Amino acid sequence: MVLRNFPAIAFALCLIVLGAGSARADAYTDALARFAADSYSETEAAIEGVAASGHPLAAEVVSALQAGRLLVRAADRAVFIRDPAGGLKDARTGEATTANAADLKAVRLNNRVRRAADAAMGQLTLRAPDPRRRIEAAAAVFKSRDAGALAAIESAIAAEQDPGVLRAFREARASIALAKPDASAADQVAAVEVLRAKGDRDALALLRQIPPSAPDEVRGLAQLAASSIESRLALLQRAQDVAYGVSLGSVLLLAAIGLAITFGVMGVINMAHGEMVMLGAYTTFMVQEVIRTRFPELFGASLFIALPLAFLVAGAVGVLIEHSVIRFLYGRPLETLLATWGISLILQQAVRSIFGAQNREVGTPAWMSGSVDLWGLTLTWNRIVIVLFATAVFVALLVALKHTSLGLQIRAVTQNRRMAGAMGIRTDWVDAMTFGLGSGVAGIAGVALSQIDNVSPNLGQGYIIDSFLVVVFGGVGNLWGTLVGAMSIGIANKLLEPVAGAVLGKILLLVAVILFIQKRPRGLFALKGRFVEA
Amino acid sequence: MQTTTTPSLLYLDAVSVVFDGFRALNNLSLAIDQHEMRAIIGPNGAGKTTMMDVITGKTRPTSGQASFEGGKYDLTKLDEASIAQLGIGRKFQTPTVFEMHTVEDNLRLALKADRRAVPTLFWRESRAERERVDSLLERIRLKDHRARKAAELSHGQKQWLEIGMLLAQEPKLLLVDEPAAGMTDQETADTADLLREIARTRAVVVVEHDMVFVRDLGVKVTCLHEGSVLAEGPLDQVSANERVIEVYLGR
Amino acid sequence: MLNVENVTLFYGAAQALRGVSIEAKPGEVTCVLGRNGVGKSSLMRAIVGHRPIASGAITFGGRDIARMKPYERARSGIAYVPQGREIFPLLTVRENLETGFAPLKRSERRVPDEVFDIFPVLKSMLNRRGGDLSGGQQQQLAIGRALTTRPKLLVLDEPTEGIQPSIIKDIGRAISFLRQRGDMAILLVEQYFDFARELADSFVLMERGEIVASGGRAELQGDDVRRRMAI
Amino acid sequence: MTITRRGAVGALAGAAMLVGSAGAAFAQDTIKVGVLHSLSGTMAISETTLKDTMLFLIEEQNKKGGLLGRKLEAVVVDPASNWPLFAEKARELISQHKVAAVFGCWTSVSRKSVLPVFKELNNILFYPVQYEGEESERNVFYTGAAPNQQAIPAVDYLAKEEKVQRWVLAGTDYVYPRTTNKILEAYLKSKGVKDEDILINYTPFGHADWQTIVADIKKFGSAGKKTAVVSTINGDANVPFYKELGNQGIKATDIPVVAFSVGEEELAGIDTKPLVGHLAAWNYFQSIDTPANKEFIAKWQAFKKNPKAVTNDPMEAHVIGFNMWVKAVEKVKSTDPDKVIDALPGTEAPNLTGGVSKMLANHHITKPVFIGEIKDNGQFDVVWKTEGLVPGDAWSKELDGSKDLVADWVEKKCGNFNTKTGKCGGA
Amino acid sequence: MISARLLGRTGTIFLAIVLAVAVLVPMSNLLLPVGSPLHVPDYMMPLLGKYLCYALLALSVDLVWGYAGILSLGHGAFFALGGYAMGMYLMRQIGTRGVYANPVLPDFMVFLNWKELPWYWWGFDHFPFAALMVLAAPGLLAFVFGWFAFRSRVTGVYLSIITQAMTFALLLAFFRNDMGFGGNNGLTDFKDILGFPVQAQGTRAALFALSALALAGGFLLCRFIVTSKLGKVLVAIRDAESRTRFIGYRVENYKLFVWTVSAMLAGLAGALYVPQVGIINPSEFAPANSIETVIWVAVGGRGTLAGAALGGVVVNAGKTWFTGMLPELWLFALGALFVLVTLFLPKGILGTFTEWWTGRRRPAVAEIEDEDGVARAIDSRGAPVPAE
Repeated sequence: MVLRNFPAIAFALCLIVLGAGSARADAYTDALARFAADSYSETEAAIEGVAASGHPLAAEVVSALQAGRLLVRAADRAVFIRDPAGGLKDARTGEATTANAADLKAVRLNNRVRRAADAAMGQLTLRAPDPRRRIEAAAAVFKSRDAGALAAIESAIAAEQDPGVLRAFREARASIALAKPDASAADQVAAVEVLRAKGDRDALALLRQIPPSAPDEVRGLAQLAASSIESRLALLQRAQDVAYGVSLGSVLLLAAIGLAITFGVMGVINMAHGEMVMLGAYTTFMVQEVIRTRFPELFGASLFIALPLAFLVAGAVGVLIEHSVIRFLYGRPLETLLATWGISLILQQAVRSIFGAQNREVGTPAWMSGSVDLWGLTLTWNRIVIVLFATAVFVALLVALKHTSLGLQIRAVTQNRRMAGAMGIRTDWVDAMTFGLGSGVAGIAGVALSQIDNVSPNLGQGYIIDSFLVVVFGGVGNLWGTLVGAMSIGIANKLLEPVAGAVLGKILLLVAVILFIQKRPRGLFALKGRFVEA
Repeated sequence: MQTTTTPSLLYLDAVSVVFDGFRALNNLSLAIDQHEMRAIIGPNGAGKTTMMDVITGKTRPTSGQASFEGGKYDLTKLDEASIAQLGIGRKFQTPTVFEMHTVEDNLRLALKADRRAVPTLFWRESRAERERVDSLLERIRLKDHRARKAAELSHGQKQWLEIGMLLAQEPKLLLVDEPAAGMTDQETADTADLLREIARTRAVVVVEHDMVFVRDLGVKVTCLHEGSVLAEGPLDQVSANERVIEVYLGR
Repeated sequence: MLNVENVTLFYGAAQALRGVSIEAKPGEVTCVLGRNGVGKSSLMRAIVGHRPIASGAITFGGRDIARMKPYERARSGIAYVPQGREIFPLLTVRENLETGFAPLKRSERRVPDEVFDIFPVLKSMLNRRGGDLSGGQQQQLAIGRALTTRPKLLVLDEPTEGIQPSIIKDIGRAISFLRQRGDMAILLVEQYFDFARELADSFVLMERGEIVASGGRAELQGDDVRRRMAI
Repeated sequence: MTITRRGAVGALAGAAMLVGSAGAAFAQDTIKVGVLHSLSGTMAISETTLKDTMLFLIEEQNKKGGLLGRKLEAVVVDPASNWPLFAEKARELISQHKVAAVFGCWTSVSRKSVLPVFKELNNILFYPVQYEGEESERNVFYTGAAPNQQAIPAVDYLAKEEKVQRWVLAGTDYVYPRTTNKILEAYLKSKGVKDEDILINYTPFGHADWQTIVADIKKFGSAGKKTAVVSTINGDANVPFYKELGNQGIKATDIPVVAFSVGEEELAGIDTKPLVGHLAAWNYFQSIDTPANKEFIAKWQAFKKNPKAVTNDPMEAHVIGFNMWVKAVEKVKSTDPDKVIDALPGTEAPNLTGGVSKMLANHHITKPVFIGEIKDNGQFDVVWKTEGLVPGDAWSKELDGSKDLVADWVEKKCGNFNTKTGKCGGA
Repeated sequence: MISARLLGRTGTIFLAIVLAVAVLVPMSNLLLPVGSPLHVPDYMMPLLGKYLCYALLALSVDLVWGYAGILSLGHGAFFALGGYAMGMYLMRQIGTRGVYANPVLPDFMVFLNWKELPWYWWGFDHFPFAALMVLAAPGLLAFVFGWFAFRSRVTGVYLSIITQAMTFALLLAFFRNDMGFGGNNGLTDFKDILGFPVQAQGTRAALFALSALALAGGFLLCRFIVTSKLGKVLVAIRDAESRTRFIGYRVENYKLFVWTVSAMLAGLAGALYVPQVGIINPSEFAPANSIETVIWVAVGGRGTLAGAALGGVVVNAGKTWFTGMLPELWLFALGALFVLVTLFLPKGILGTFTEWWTGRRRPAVAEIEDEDGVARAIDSRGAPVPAE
């Protein structure tokens, strides 16, 4: 018994011997030991202790914990840090050491622990050399509203030069001041002002939650600030709806634009269009699989590699379909509906047989992840990229059709196949290329859609109805119509959704499109003027 | 023109039609009397077909008036079916008959009768109607082809069938667009005879390029250009017109 | 240049051509006359490849083209101005002309100046849509479009049908200009006898899918042919 | 030594061949087991794995010598995610193929569609998916979780461990989310949560554009109180939902999402790094470290010839259900449905997480409840579990319509016995 | 009055088969012993009944598509509405036998805490009212939809796509639990129809016979319409719509008439379908279902009525067989069937057969129709109307 407790006793003795001078170091080691308890509350306490100790290793310990690299040895409650390269060091001393990997267990995390770790990191990195880290730290403190961090913030503010970081620090201080019952009225008034300037939803939440104990003056000011933020946010909400609408519109545009060619230009009611999109998405998956196993460093470029491949794969399948089935059906558009429906069943089942029915993981490269904050508007990078990409595809297609000789030949063939042949245009080749182009474009749409949707054999089915609706709404045979159609449907949908809900909004939109077609029976951009029927 | 005193059958007053900024008809005025036959000539794009579209209700004029039977009916307010039921029949430039129907069914469908859906559903052919179909078949010389599908007829036969369908409607006014197109000289002459015969009992407006044919008809001629009337009168007078020679006939 | 020998052609069970033979030579206008429905257009379709022939031979510049696809024939130098013009309605005049680039080498891809010399009206309308032109202008465009391919044989199917008299005259002038240039064979299908009479160097007259008369310019001047076309 | 061993191997192989040919000879005399899972259409994503699970279980059982001395034979049909076709195929399995029991269905509507068929033709259905409860039928055995075995423990965990005060109940608009949310709403209110602190949101099937809803959640969550999302979003719609969550930067530390329909299979289609810390409540996780589970996973991956093949909760439900059925059949030495139905309640079968599940009189089973946090490798880290096993309730105690109902097929022979009126047959 | 002209030869054969089936199949099921080779097993009855309902649906699609040139990609909506009307009646017949034993409210309303029956459920406990609604609900929807669409001259692919939008909107609407139609689960667990238990073999036989009679009746009605002068006007509209107007026919009225009749036939098919399959749920509104219906018609032979019905039976029987025999591969087989029929039997099974049968005597002169006639019905390029 005694022997077993020996290390602890020795440890205690040490503490006494070392005395008050090393009290902080003792608090640190004390706190460290609590990590070994394998209990979330103990871990939380350990984090707080480590952070409060001010020990030079504190930040490293907490960040290792966040990354799952903080290990404990249950036998002697020793704590180790594994650096990203795999080396071990003793958390107490920071010295490199070795231990039997089998004895070590990573300290477990849950959300509560993560939050504590975030807050602690905030305090610990207020003085970090990298200004971005300091802003993150300030944000963490802002969120935690931990009065204990006030002193640290104050001294950080005094030392700070960077105006951006300074603002973040002041906001953090304001959040603490408002939450603290014993803060002075002057501090709180200043805090309200800072938050009013911050002007976002977090600030609003803080202003709303001013405790009733606060002086009336502060409460009144906070009320005013809150309502000014609210009206700003309401405006922002509309902007956000429109932005989301544009983003949804871009998705619709991407999904529909290939159809605008195979259906709009060629007149093939291509029910297998969605499957072309699906093929593009699966190509992305395959590319990423190869990259993951062979060239992990290329992951960021995976989509760029996938784009041409998806175009080729879907385009080649399109050419194959055209050559084996569709070319026998020109002039019989209804029958293309039948045949392409059959083809879509076959393609779906083929993909299901090869890749399985389950979703496949398509990763998002780092440069497409996360979001950007524009005047309080949160726009996710993948959506922004998709909007840009859709625009690029649209422009490229427009140019290809308007200003290349293939484009001219495509238009000639679709307007009058026989005459085009008599002009020396290789109609069968142009047909195959046109269908291939439409399919290929659907394929690259699949690359983009793999970033926001399931990659499963059913992927295409989800887009086919919307795609036809967009093309028809915009006016068959007109790329601009497809663009405007996609955008109007996207934006209308997103403006309706907050009012009516997702389901009812969509129903209303469909009814609106039906009614609209009554007004313009040939779509938004119906071809007008004097034509001689080709 | 003194249209106010003698009520004309068809009266177009300052009709304009604008498509996308393009003026297909420009302040066109025209009056056709009862039992009158009129030939309309003019270069392509002069607005001949658009004029027919306005009369038959296919196109709504941007401005101007179109009335029928001395102002009794405002054609700009009626749809194609009502106008047809008033008694205006139209023959298209390219013959449009119901190709999947037999020749006699084509005529049967065109026969003047109750056009409402339910009576049509329960319609049974009466003796008078059968006789009328027979006499029409005789007149358009398709008696031997009565049971054939219209699709199997030759171009000229289709033209005649279409005229037969017009007659079956018993219209007060016939609009005939290039009846001689694609016909031989003999057929052209026969067609002119047929139209003259028809014009004894009703008004006929003929659009035609074939000057021989127009001469054969021997009626008043209106030359259209850029959507309005360029010249009007007997053929000799019109074909002597400087402007007509310049824009249409050529030197 | 073009030799059509003993060609027969069917639509389903109906025979449209019965052993038709004609010939077209450079610098000459060969006229195919006949009433409606006697097989003139079928003959043209057989030549440009829109209908397969059942028997007989079609050679062009010594090559057998009877089994070629329409675009291959166009690439070997046959240009077609079809009945009804068949302009691409949604393409601009310029684009309509440029569809004729398909058989050409990259370096030759431009519209020959003579097109605009013959039909100056096209030059002023380059950016108008083909469908917006009047029928006469479309006919001129159709001929210009055919000339863009630098053909050795120009096949014109009833270029006067439905065209106002002033433009018929323009077209007639254009055809004689091309004939005088001498490097092109011209095959003209007509029902408009007076027009044909002025232009033809030789003619064939068709009835019920057969050639019933043929001859040179002189034979065409008599009343015989006109009478046969009228019956 | 080596020689004998070789001989042994040879003899074994010979024996195996003999057994094999005997199997062929007695092919008529197999026990047929129906597998009624969609292999095409929208539900194929979830259900094909269960079809494979059944094939695997039957193969394993046959390796052990089959059942009652006979081989088991799987009869697989494809109801193609088409609900009337489920009924048609169920009828085909029972009437034409004379199966002894059927393992199948995923959605409630498919179960509802086949119910009359099972009642009419008196056969047995094992239903392996968590569902809304409010049902207990004589011919159906529910091996998935009832709401009290999944939803309520999850909410308890969030309230206690994460101090959540504000709740978003987001679901697909169909019966399971509706009912679950109704139960949760009643439960939360009974715990003092105010109306304005609950946001309920429904979306259509296959909803793909989550921008607005995720933004709304963010907005709702920024009111100062700790907020969590309880997600009953179904199937495919989860992938775009989680992608949007990740991209809009909603971290589990800010607004945790606990899902009842997201398991290892669904996560296999998503990059989980941005989702670490979000939660799921299930009765089984692949990451649970027990010998039984390890063995099962190894065999399963060998069967699938895919070392990455994942396992999930409904699969475990089939494992338990199948083993219970085998035991019941062995007990009564017959596959006669009536006998098996009577024998099943009380039957116990070990689950894969170290406990022993028991079929209850209400045809639901006892299960442990786990809360798992999503890890960056697509697996779950169990952060909480119930003490012991929770018995499944057929009828929710939180709902007015059903609080007085109990199901008891042993004593009362009734699926909806009203304890108030003492009568069988509902409220 | 059934004259030879009304039926035609194919029609006579078809009607004879349907009527024979109506009598013989139930008899063989009820009267012959189970072991007999001619015995129709119990499980086949609802299956065959389902095919007949699909055949009637296909017939209704062929009436508008084959004869009036209106390609509906939303006929499933009418079918489902008829089905729901019947389903509502059947739900109300459950009475206190539901799990919550509520005498008025169906189970799904009880557990979603509905307190009283919504107004649109009133009257459905009476069979005559429900029977009326079976025809009236789809008829009314078709009338309103058609009145707008045909008056505005929405044609071709534009019309097809808005019919698809219509059924899709209804799909979403019926999914909503707040609509009061049982949401995704739909209506199920039926007990009685007109006092007879739906699961009883006798009821099944009666339902089967009724379905066959409905198919026969629907066929006669369609034949009556298409052989009348109105039918000729429809074909005229299909082939040359504007010509028909210039002759004085108000095209929209004709289309509206046949469209509404067709929707009511589809509704009737749905109503007979529901008690036989035992469930009606929103997935019946899925656009894919409507597209498939069009495919049945095409496979059987567009514009042949009997062929359309045949297509409905053949494709669905194939589906049943494939999903059982080749559960993992059946989509390949079905997909290939559609492609092959399109390529090699462009006029469908019956169309090709009759062509072959009559073709031996009379050479086909169908060249023209090939390029213009069929294609005109759906003007997919949106070819502009010549204005001058």
